[in-house]
Amino acid sequence: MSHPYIPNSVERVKREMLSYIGVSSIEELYASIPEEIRFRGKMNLPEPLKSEYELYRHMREILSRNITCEDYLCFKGGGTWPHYVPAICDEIAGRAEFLTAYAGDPYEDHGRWQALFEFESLMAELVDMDVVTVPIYSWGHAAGTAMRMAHRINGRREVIIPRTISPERFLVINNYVDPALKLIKVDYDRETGMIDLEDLKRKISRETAAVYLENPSYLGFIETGGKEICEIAHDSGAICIVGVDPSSLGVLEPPSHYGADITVGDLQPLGIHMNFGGGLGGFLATRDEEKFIREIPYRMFGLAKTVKEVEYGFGDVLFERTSFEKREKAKEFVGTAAASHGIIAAVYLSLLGPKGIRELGEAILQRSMYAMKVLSSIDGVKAPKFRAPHFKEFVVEFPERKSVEEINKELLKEGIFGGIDLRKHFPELGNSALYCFTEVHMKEDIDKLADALKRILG
Amino acid sequence: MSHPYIPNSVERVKREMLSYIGVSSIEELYASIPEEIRFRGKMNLPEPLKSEYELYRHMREILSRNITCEDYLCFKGGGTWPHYVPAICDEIAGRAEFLTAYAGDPYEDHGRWQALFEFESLMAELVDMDVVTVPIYSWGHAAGTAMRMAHRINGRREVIIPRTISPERFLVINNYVDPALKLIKVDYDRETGMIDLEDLKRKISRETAAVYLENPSYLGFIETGGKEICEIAHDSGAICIVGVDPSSLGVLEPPSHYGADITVGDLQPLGIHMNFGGGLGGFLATRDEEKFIREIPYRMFGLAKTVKEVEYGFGDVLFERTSFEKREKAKEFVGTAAASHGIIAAVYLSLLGPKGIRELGEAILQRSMYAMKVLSSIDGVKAPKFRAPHFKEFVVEFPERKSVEEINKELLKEGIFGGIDLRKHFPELGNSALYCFTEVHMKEDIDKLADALKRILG
Amino acid sequence: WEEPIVFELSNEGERGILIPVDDKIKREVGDVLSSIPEHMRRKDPPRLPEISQMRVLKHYLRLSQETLGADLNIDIGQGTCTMKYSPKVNERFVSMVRELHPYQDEETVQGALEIMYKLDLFLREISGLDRFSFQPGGGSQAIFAMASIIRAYHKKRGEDRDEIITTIFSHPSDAAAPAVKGFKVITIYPDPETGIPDVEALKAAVSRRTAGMIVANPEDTGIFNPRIKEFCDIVHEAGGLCGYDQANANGIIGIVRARECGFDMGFFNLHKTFSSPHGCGGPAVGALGVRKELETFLPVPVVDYDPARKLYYLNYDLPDTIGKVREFYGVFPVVVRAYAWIMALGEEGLKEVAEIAVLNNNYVMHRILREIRGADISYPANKRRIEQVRYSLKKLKDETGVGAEDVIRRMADFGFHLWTSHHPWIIPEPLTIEPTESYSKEELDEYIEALKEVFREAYEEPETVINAPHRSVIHKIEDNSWFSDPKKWSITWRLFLKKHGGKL
Amino acid sequence: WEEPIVFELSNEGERGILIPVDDKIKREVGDVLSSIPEHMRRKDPPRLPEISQMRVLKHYLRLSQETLGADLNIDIGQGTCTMKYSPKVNERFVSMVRELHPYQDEETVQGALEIMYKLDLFLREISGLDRFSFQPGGGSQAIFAMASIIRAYHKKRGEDRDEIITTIFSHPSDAAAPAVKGFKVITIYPDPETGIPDVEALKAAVSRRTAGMIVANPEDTGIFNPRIKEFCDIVHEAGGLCGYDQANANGIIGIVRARECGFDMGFFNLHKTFSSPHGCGGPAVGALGVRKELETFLPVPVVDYDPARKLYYLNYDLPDTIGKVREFYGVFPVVVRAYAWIMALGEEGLKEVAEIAVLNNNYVMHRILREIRGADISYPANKRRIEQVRYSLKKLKDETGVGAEDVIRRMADFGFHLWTSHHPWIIPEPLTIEPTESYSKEELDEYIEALKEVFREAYEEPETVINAPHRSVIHKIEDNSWFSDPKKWSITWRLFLKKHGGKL
Repeated sequence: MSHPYIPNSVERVKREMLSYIGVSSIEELYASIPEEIRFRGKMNLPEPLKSEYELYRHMREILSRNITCEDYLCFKGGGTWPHYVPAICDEIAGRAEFLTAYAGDPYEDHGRWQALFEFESLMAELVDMDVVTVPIYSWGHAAGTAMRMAHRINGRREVIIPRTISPERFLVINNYVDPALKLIKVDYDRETGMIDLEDLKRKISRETAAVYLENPSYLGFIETGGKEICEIAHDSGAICIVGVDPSSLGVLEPPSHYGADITVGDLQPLGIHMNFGGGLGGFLATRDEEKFIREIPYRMFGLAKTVKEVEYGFGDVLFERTSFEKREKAKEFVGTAAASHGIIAAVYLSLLGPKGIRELGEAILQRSMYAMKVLSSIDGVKAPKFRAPHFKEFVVEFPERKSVEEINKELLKEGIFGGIDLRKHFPELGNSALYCFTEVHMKEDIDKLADALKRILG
Repeated sequence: MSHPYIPNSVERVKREMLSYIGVSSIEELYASIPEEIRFRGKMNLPEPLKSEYELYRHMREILSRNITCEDYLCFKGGGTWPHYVPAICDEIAGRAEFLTAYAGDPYEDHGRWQALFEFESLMAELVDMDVVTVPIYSWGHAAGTAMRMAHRINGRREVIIPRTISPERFLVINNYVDPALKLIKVDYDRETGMIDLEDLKRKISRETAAVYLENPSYLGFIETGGKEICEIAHDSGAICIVGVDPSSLGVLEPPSHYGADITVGDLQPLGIHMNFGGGLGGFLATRDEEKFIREIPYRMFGLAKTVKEVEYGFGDVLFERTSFEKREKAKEFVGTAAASHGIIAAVYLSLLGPKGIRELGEAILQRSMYAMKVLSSIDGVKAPKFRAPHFKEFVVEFPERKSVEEINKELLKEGIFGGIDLRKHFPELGNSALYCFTEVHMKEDIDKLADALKRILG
Repeated sequence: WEEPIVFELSNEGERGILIPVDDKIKREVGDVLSSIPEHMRRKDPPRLPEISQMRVLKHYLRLSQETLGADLNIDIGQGTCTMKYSPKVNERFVSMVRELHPYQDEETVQGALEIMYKLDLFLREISGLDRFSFQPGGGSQAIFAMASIIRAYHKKRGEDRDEIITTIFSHPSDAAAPAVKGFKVITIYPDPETGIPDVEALKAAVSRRTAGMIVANPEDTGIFNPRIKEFCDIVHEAGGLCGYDQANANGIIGIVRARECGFDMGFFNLHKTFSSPHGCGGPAVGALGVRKELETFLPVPVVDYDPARKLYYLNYDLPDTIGKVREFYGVFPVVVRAYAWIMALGEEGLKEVAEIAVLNNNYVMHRILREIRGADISYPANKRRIEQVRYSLKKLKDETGVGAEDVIRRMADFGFHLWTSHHPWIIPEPLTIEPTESYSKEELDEYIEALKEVFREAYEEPETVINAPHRSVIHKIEDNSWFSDPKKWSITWRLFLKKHGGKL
Repeated sequence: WEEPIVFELSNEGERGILIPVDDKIKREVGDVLSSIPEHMRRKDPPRLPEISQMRVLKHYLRLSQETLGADLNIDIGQGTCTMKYSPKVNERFVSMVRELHPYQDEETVQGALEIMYKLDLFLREISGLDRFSFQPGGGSQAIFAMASIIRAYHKKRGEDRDEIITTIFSHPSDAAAPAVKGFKVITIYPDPETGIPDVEALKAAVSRRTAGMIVANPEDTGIFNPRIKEFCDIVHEAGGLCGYDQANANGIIGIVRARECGFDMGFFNLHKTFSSPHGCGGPAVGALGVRKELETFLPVPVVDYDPARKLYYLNYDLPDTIGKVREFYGVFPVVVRAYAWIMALGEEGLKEVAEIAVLNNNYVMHRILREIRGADISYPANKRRIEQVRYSLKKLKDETGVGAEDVIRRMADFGFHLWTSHHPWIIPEPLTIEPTESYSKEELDEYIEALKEVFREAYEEPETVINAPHRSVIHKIEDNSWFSDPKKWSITWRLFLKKHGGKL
């Protein structure tokens, strides 16, 4: 019986085609594969669920073993954050045309080019820089590229990064810049979480290719010393790279305003579902300065005119930088990464507009500050741990009598995913967890968390 | 603040437009509405949930108070049946273009016309008749129309219908044909459920406009006497109308083969979700005979050629029949009914093809026969109640010690929606329920039902 | 795309989807076909096409791209029932109620029943009426339900009244549906100057035979009959009931209500004023409301709340019920969308909807009248219009030979839709434009500019318009005999093969 | 559509969506902005456009219609990585995992972990390798991960090897990603007759500096290197590791495996061979598999099953791990689709996929060679091709002046896609066609007919091809200075405004 996914599996058609080709069996078409390496065994795979209904039933059954963040309250962030995804983002992401397009040319896939050009342009406004690339895998990868760009520009081999960086992201960057660059961690102020400027000055040198900082930081505080840090970096000839959560940019200054040469970050907060951590999309922005642009490895879609007047066309700017053109001589490499997340982010930013993005920032600030208020009213709880302004996330320190792990287990029973346990990566912070509050948390949710914690700790 | 759904609610734009019109306020544009009937009060409506997230949260909360037929096992049919809806049916139904189109003309909405023409054409093959109309509200409405057509054709004022007709459908038909026609119920054989041919012969007369029967019947048995019934009808000059469940037509003869002049039925089994009973769509088919076609009140899309060679165009056949053209002089009336369900049914039939529709019929037969086997093995249970061939549904008679109502309450606790309680409408069938089995029920489901019933009755 | 008819894609042996076979069951029951008597078993399989899955998908996706939905288009040329924006988020809610069976135990559908109950409450506020049913599957069926209630009402009172009055610019079904219900229909024409239905004609029409009146207001011309209360009073005095066709209430929600106008019942098309999308022509809901006195006549069931059991339930206990007009309780997804839409807008939002719809309409009318030579409105002496305007291209036709249908076809070349059907053509060469509140000024301007261009062409190069479309999906259909000649009409593919051998 | 750039739709005051404000919270916390120090507070709002919801929707819907997805198109002209049919039902499954957070407790994501675990098992069968990671977000990142493993492997063994060997018809990233990892890249060219990588060149290339080899097979020419095992042996003998670029394994799944060929590791693009849709260029998964000996080098975490606790869990305990190449565990929706796709096909189905892909490709090749004047294949002496063919239009170019890029642009007029980028142009005027198993013979024929027509035009009316497209969404771009001149390039709308005053 012919399979619905394989039209030419119909026997009659197979025979017709074989006869056109002039061979008697498909086997003959594999004649270039020597018998010694041919796989003649049977792959041990489950019996197929050929009818769509059986497949659906099987998948529904297996997926019902998950509990989602719509079933439970989720206060986890740390690189993938719970946000509300507008229905129109899903609608556009799900359009068959966008979903199943690949590397179409500027003519027959004009829509895809325009959408990604608009992504670049909208992000450029958000970070207030002139150049944004087509999206890349993730924040970590984009940060790694920014550091390698710095290295290619100034030839130096060290990058200073904050000790408060996300452990996930650190591992990504660390592998990506190895062996070209060495990462040096700068310490933080135990009171405020901020980068220790004295330590920075100690560690910076003529070998420093770049200084990297994040705003808001992984631990949720706002690095208010951005300007000083960038100045220190620039003074010693280093490039300043800032990683940023774009959902903060309605209320926080974009890094370009305090000295960033390259801004990177993740698109996930901009209308992309968490997808078990699969919702990432890195962005990279810089100035319209050749020195920088020629070192960007990713694709950049640029506007152009066609032979017809008043018609926008699009194409690749400086395509010869890329590995498609230059193989190992290229600036790093480029391939399938996260284009559709870029289109979704474009839809999201178009929906929010300047007022929406500001309201989003305010809404997140309101939730976090309210959460600080009610959580810190619980006996023995310190929220936030750092004396600093925060955005979206902050460290909550619990009394030692119950470990974060135990607390989280008990929260789970109440239908709550508690904050991220920080003890493995930040033992110096004590019995602490990283809590995340966004526009999806209404007062009743935060009160429910506080009530549960009171019971658990009480 | 301007509302996202109302672009021109921006104050500045309002003023611009008012000034163009030359009035000073919107109020002035309502000058034709006299003050005495103006509503100056405040409608007592809830505070709006203006942000999409709050609306989403509210709706999710309220809808979480439902338990769906994916949560529980559903063995209810009776006019809306649980079937598997292929993903592609949802994909096409959800396409923004089809979802939000309305009454487009043959030029800019060519796709809609073609899809509905294809619906007509595919259904024509299924029922093996030459003419099918654009879909109408429901089976009941279509049946009512068929009877009125008969009345207009032969001028008679009575219709004979089976006593085993669905109570829902009966009420629809009854109101629809009133006052033009009188419905006369013909009795059924208590053993087999079939129409009592003797009673039919008694009741048929020169006043009989039409005889109406259903296959499979509401109670699930196959009316095997279709041919004789149609002959009796034709012999006395009446028109024979048969209502049919289209999912049976891969294995059952289409009514046109045993004498039906008009075939009607519901599209819901063809890829349309149950939607709490909102998944209906009536169809009406007949021969390519002017006498019949000119009496059809609904729209019929026909193929045509355009001025460009080899290009299909579409248009309304005999538009002047319709109420759009003729108002009260028309054949009944036509309006917004169930077009998108027609498109979905077209997709469904295109996916299944001749083999799929037959396999569907077989799969349903297999499930029902297996269910008969395991249910009738339970002490005191008679399944099926009627000695007759069945399709998809059959009457199960339970021992009197527990009422169907009690049984269903207990089944509910086990996550099962039991069969439809027949005691209100068919008291003569005793402690009986109408059970439905389709391709969505796998062996484990039917076994689960049987086990639960054993426990409940044991 | 030059997409073939689906039958042309057939390739023997291909499969689009497979049906779940349960082998364990199959082994248990054996050959099930033999359970069907030979003469009832289908012998020749239906000649459906055989197509692999991706190709089926592609076919219907391409047809969708050849369709202009309101989501893609500036759809204001539909008129009389222009679709407004249907918020995408509502589709999420709809997907949550797909797998509800209408006969589930009430405890398991409390969310669904609550939504029906509350939407009823909302519509009571919006209409001033006292109880709603969502059973009618569209406006025409709601009109039929009203006619049925009128019949049942008089029958119960033992009165034999068989005339229904309507106006010529009420929807065609306001005449057609009562006729089906056995009524004689009397149509009131408007004052030729003002376009307002003639009260004197009404007075002449009422009698002891008058069962009721069913009218729209504003009418399809966009004109609001200011003496509507007087109309209702006259009918009431004659002993009739008054039914309000509020299919399109978009210009007046929160501004004027059925109750204050004097109506006994009325209906709203939820797939219109309350934003459910139209799906190419349904399924839909004509939400039918009545005054308290008529509640017992509604189709069964209605949704009620039992405070004792804290349970919403289906109430079948309406002693005078007309029965049913459609199986079950209505097209529930449409009810869900309407509920969500009202919840998103609230009291002020609904009034804003009406006001902006009226503002947009008057803006468009004034632009067309000032800027487009050859276009005029119906009843030009009366410029007061609510949510839409029926225009007349009589002047254009007289001066250029280009008529409404030509303009319509040419607009397709600009990617716009203008609706053909406004029969009978009381207004010569009619076109109706209704902008609703959903379009921005820029979009209205864009539409008007296209219209302007077409009118310019009509004067300067009329052939361009008359032979349109030129760059739409297909070209002009000139041979209408395929729609009227029994020897030619091809309502199905099989008839096309039989009558034309599959050749155009 | 002549759809403007989104900024041009802006209209001050319009809103696309509103953000949930919780008034109760707002009252409690007051002015939150003041919590941010003045110098960190944003003063000028970002100049994003202000657009109402329906218009935003319409804008992106229209752009989608101006894009040809594989769902709409006969997409075989992509080549090297043609998208196959991605079953629509898989999108249902994806929608069920949207709201999972990667740090949820393992007990609450057992379904997700089970799918990852089982897909690992499936891919082991398909490749013969011993353990898979789904972390790489695409093929290039998987190559980078392989290069990272090669580096870590030699480092652990204390060897200082810094050369990676690849072939010219392996993917550009097979050269580029190792270079990023600090390797010197040595490229092997093929035998000029057969197109098969030259084993003598390889022998000459290996040395004590050889860290490894990363190659595709079949290569982008569609030619399978029959001596691949010998290649691996040579590299192994020199002390290097062998990495298999199986991004596109579509012609050989179930036919030949990494293990039997002698590879130590390899990767599959799930968004290709395993049918996840491409989404205009990701997100994606390059599923990375290694032999047992290299398992400890994989990026953390991998998924394991603990029979004692009956629990799937994330295992971070890989002592030699390269760390991570992407945050978290991979693009999970892609994993779900690949799992579902394999479940729908099973062992025989997968082999059928490969066989039909090869059959289709050879059919297309033979038709083109026999019927299209001016088209030839690369390395015409060797007609054995697996799943794709790189063609050469040298003859066409020489005879007519019409080159590959012209043909590509003209194909857009027929609604078809042919991909431009096959740099560097080792094969003159290259085009690559890969039909996959997803298209019917009729569709392949349709594509070939269009190609035939374009070639006919090239000979008879070359200007038509050279000036194409004529009826696609836009017209030809001739002025490429906007892509290379720093004074002109406009990578964002703001640069276009700055450099060109918003004028083309």
